[in-house]
Amino acid sequence: MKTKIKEAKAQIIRHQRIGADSFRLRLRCPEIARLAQPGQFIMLRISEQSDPFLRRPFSFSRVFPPGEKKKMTEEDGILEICYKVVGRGTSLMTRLKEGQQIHILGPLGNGFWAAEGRKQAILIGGGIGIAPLIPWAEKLRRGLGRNRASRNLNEQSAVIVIIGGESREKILGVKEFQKLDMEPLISTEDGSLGIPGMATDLLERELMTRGHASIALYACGPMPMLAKVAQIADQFDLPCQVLLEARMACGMGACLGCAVKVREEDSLKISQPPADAAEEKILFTSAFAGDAIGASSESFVPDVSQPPAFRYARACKEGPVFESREIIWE
Amino acid sequence: MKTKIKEAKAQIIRHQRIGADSFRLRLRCPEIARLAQPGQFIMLRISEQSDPFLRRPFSFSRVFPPGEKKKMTEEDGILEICYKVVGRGTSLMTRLKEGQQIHILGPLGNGFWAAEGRKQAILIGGGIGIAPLIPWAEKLRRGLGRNRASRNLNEQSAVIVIIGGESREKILGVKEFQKLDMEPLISTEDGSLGIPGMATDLLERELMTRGHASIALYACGPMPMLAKVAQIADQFDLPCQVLLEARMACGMGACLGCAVKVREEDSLKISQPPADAAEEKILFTSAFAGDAIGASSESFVPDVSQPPAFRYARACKEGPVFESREIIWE
Amino acid sequence: MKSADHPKEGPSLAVELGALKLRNPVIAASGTFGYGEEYASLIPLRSLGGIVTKGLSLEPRRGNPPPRLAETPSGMLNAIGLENVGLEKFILEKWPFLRKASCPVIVNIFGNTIEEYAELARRLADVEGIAGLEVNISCPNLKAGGAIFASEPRTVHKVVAKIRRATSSFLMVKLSPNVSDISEIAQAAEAGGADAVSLINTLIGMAIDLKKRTPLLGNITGGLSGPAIKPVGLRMVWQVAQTVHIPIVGMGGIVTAEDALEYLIAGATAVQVGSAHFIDPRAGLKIIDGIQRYLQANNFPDVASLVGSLKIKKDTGQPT
Amino acid sequence: MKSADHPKEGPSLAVELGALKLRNPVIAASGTFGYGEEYASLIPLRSLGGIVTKGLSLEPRRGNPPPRLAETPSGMLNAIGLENVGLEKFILEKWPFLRKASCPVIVNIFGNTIEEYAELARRLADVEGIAGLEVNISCPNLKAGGAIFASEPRTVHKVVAKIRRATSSFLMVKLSPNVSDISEIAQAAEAGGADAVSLINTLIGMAIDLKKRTPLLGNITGGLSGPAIKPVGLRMVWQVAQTVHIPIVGMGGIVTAEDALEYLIAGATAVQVGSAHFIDPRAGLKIIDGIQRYLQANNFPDVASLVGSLKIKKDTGQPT
Ligand SMILES: Cc1cc2nc3c(=O)[nH]c(=O)nc-3n(C[C@H](O)[C@H](O)[C@H](O)COP(=O)(O)OP(=O)(O)OC[C@H]3O[C@@H](n4cnc5c(N)ncnc54)[C@H](O)[C@@H]3O)c2cc1C
Ligand SMILES: Cc1cc2nc3c(=O)[nH]c(=O)nc-3n(C[C@H](O)[C@H](O)[C@H](O)COP(=O)(O)OP(=O)(O)OC[C@H]3O[C@@H](n4cnc5c(N)ncnc54)[C@H](O)[C@@H]3O)c2cc1C
Ligand SMILES: Cc1cc2nc3c(=O)[nH]c(=O)nc-3n(C[C@H](O)[C@H](O)[C@H](O)COP(=O)(O)O)c2cc1C
Ligand SMILES: Cc1cc2nc3c(=O)[nH]c(=O)nc-3n(C[C@H](O)[C@H](O)[C@H](O)COP(=O)(O)O)c2cc1C
Ligand code: FES
Ligand code: FES
Repeated sequence: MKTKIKEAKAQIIRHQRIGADSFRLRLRCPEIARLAQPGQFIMLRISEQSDPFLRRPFSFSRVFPPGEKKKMTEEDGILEICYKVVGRGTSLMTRLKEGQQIHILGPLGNGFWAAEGRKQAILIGGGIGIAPLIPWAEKLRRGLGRNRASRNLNEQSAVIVIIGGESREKILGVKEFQKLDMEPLISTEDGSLGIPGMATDLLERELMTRGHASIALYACGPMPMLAKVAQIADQFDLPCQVLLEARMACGMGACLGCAVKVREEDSLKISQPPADAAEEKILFTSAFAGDAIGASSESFVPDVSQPPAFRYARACKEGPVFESREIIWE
Repeated sequence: MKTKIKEAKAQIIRHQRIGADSFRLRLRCPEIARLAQPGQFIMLRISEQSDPFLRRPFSFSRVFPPGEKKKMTEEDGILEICYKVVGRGTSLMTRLKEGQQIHILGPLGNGFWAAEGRKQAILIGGGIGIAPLIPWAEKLRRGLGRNRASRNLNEQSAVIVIIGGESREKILGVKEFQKLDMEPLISTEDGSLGIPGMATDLLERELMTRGHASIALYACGPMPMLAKVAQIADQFDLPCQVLLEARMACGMGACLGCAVKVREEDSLKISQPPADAAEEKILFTSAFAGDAIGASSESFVPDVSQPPAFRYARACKEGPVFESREIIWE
Repeated sequence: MKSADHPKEGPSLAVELGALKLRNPVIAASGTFGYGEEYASLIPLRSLGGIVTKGLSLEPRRGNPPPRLAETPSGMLNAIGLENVGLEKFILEKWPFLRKASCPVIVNIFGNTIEEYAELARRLADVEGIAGLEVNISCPNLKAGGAIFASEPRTVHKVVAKIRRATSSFLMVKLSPNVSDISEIAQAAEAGGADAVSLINTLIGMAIDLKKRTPLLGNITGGLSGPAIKPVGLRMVWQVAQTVHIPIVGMGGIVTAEDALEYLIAGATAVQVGSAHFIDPRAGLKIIDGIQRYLQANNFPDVASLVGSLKIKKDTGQPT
Repeated sequence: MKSADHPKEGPSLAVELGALKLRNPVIAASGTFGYGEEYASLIPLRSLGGIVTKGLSLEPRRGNPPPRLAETPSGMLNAIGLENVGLEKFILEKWPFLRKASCPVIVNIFGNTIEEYAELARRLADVEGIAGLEVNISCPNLKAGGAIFASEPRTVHKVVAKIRRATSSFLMVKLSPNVSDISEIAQAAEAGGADAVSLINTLIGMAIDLKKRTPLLGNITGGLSGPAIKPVGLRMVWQVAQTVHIPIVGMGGIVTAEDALEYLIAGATAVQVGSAHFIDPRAGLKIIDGIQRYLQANNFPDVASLVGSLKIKKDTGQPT
């Protein structure tokens, strides 16, 4: 899924609160919008000043064109992201004004792909993590041959959506899925909406109550949720894609900053001298001793007692969507 | 002229372009406005982010209350500054919106004072430097017993204002002085308004054509202009106050950053060992040699051949208004 | 202010730097808070954990030619050149006010020779009410000859030992970050008899005026301070905390309570707030309040139990 | 782009680093530009003065556990841990693309021992088309034992001399800023036979997660880069320019043409652009254009005449 990456100015068409601490940005940026796929993301430049310094990654929450049209329409130049205010950058983003221009880089990474031979999809999103699943639901729906205009779906929908969150105000995306004629299942930890409990409980219940031979899972949300989803996928032996978040600098595979620990058959080939070996030959250190905690705790001597072999993948380029079985969950 | 300093939020009442690259900010801030004097200034915080880091100093361009009223009125809580866009901070300031709140610190420093026994004042301002002279003109006018309501002044006004600038667009404040019934004399370097040439030429001409026994000068503008005004003041033996700009961090006398070289009878008392003396006793250096250019170039050995004795004054606290003769112009 | 005035209400903010007891761990840093009087009209000085005065030498110093300041990304350069009123005038004109500040006042000192340091320490020992000394061995603006002082463990040990003999006051040694190995310098100070170390002083930096093609500072180079240097200060404090047994006072780029908390968790018993005063004179007070709130929210009984509480995992690797 | 493609139109941007000739003085810094291919779809690589590849070791390296990045005021910390594909895979999989970049490609190398450095240099000498080597003696993430390497003039001299004997390629030594005296390190590199020095690598820094009370970086400490460190880099370049006779390549916090111009005026013959690529992939190109415009506006015939043009006044004191 090799894509062209563009750096472009985008105009803010609409900036809207969509939840207690969540917002939606609708941007006009034909260069990037025309290439965007569900699960891919952009890096957004917060400020023209040098602080905050880094761009911030956000997934597409809506992707145009939904169909494979020949001619670009006005709509096709538009993309959307949803963001939750969690820190300094996202706080500053709330001040962005409609009409303003911002710099974005994208589309980045690999999006979701249709799991081979699976007719049913369960999409499970926690909090703001539901955002990238909206365009994926839309694409799946079309991919599965359903007409966009057809209404009145029965419960046996080919796409099931599960939305979880702490409380009612943290449940996002319900309307968007309803517009796609999908009625999401909802769970909240405090029981203020839908079924009380975790989204993953709902997932297990769904899997238990239906034949799941042909199901694929697609998940996005907090790490503990994703780890749990991965575990459930293993248990039910289902293909499962997860969209992972990692701290990023470049967003395009150049800095190696967004490391994600993944299984690697090959990884025994990657060797590194043990940190305390061959002392007389060793010249380097950082400016102080006693800090060999990070790197040296990895074992580089092939060691069968310590499965699995691993390497670090770049979330921005090899992900952010991974097959859940690839990931080493810790 | 000891003043109380306040740190306060100020609301932007009006933000207005007043020239090609100059703006006026009208702020509501009763705590600071009620104490403000012409020639004093505020330190304005540009950003809540850490970049740009420092506050920026700006002189009051209007000061309330103009009279010594007993009761505070709405108007009394208001102050104004004018600024010219010169760098990063002032560029960012242009984005300030009416209604927004900003942090200011003030009133800072010593303002202008009425030169003893002088009935006539010539105010000379270059470019944005005219701004602090507006409230001073107003105060002088009142101090000289003129009724604010009286119109139709003759040319022999007790306050003469000279405004200089590169070109027509750089001439600021004309209307403000006219509102005070003063008709400023104008010079532009390119001749696009008023008399072609430098403001200081105009000053010399004025001084040549009138008896100047009772004149005091008050000046603000670029350093070369101020140096020239100081020289003219010497030549005509007139008292002269100049408002000096220096880079500032604290604005309140604490950091010693805003040093201005001034004459000091006492300064031979301040001694410093010559940088290369007593080598065996000397332990310190910055991390590299060969950089003894700064400090060591000052002579600390009393040396009569090198007049005048000097010390560094803090522009923010001992100034920014100085008697021009105090300053060592270099 | 409430929290600072009534520490009884919540977790205790009191800390001890050896024998020196502070109401709270937030101290105003040398050179950024003048002689206290400048800020007294804006904030109640007694709310602070302490004040460190502008670097003091035996004789008055004029300081460097202007410009002395330059702004840099998230920070600033200064090249004041240790201008100060000199010992005599300090005692006569500055000390009477500071004495009444009702918060511990630490006097920052520097000399051109080891003897000058000792002399300063001796003479200040006679001044009543001084809470202690901070010995600046690290000012980047001070230049006087050949050897590099602040980066030589041996000379650091020597000067500290000499001062130690000259005074029984609380003795804190302020370290320069412009060194290859901060730990060995801190150890030298400890071995010399320091009661505490404070770090970091400014990093040596420079800026250029592109229009004139001259240095922006009259002194060419200057000391970098402000948020830009926080990661370096924090790293050095953590590093020194692994090697010395005396209390550490951390500083460098502290603007918010969060910044201060990072330093405490890394191992600083107290912190100093410097350049932040320039952008917010109330920075110190806000930091005190913020620390109080953090302790409360995280159920710490006192600030001391937070100090050095950084958890280091053996393998911190995680998928994201 | 115009200016970069048609240098004839205005002042010449060409510079020489000893025998290595560059179209213009703007080079992409190691570790921030991958192996070139990542940025190739966004900018014409041939417009750059050069590219330095990610640090290369004999064997592939996995790098440090995540998190590897943290944002800091006007900068960032990284603790990649020198992850790289290793020499073999570099030559097989990365070099074919880079060779066609039609701009000089400098290979950044590091080893765990002097022998590894020499071995790398030797084996890269056989690879056709490599413009030169940049020897990283300064990565703060590399840890392997006792002695402090990058801050010891003697060991620096030794490793450089050994590499010098192993290759006749253009040899640039990249210096660490985490040292007491950068000048003596630069001199050691020069004496060892370096054709140029490049500086600065990252400052060692740290950041703490207040919620978890753990280091933000998997490796605890990391390298600070970005605008925050510009004053330090500029100071060190100026300082080194006073002491060595080989060309200097300056870096640290360069984001705009103004930043680059400061470095050139301070004495750098060329500059490297690092973290700026993360916030603007076109940063390098914009800087080239900006330098061109500055030269034109200030009537410089070429960039070489700007290099080291800093004017130092004997007495820079002025009233304001
Ligand atoms: C591929 C990808 C897609 C994402 N999509 C979305 C989305 O659609 N909506 C949404 O709300 N959030 C999304 N995130 C998370 C989002 O990037 C962070 O919430 C955001 O960067 C936080 O910035 P901040 O300045 O507010 O937080 P701060 O904590 O102040 O940020 C400091 C630094 O840490 C990084 N950081 C902090 N939290 C995260 C995180 N969870 N993931 C990655 N980097 C982080 C920041 O980017 C920044 O570099 C996505 C992350 C990734 C990697
Ligand atoms: C007492 C005083 C009163 C002033 N009154 C006014 C006024 O009424 N209107 C007005 O337009 N300007 C005034 N100035 C100048 C004004 O402070 C500067 O133009 C402004 O700080 C430039 O900021 P910048 O970020 O745009 O420039 P930058 O060059 O980006 O600023 C970088 C740093 O240098 C400082 N600096 C740059 N130029 C000056 C300067 N000329 N004087 C002092 N510091 C400077 C900045 O404050 C900042 O710290 C005054 C200065 C002083 C000292
Ligand atoms: C303007 C200024 C003057 C300073 N003067 C001194 C001084 O006289 N003695 C000293 O030990 N440190 C001095 N410092 C260093 C500070 O005390 C502090 O170590 C440094 O600024 C880092 O902290 P910060 O980032 O919070 O400012 C000065 C700093 C500044 C900004
Ligand atoms: C993510 C990252 C990875 C880096 N990797 C290397 C490296 O492998 N080898 C090296 O010599 N320098 C490396 N550096 C240092 C840069 O080349 C450069 O010296 C430093 O970042 C300062 O420049 P800047 O402020 O422009 O980024 C790396 C820097 C960053 C930010
Ligand atoms: S963010 Fe740079 S490689 Fe992924
Ligand atoms: S600006 Fe700090 S003393 Fe004047």
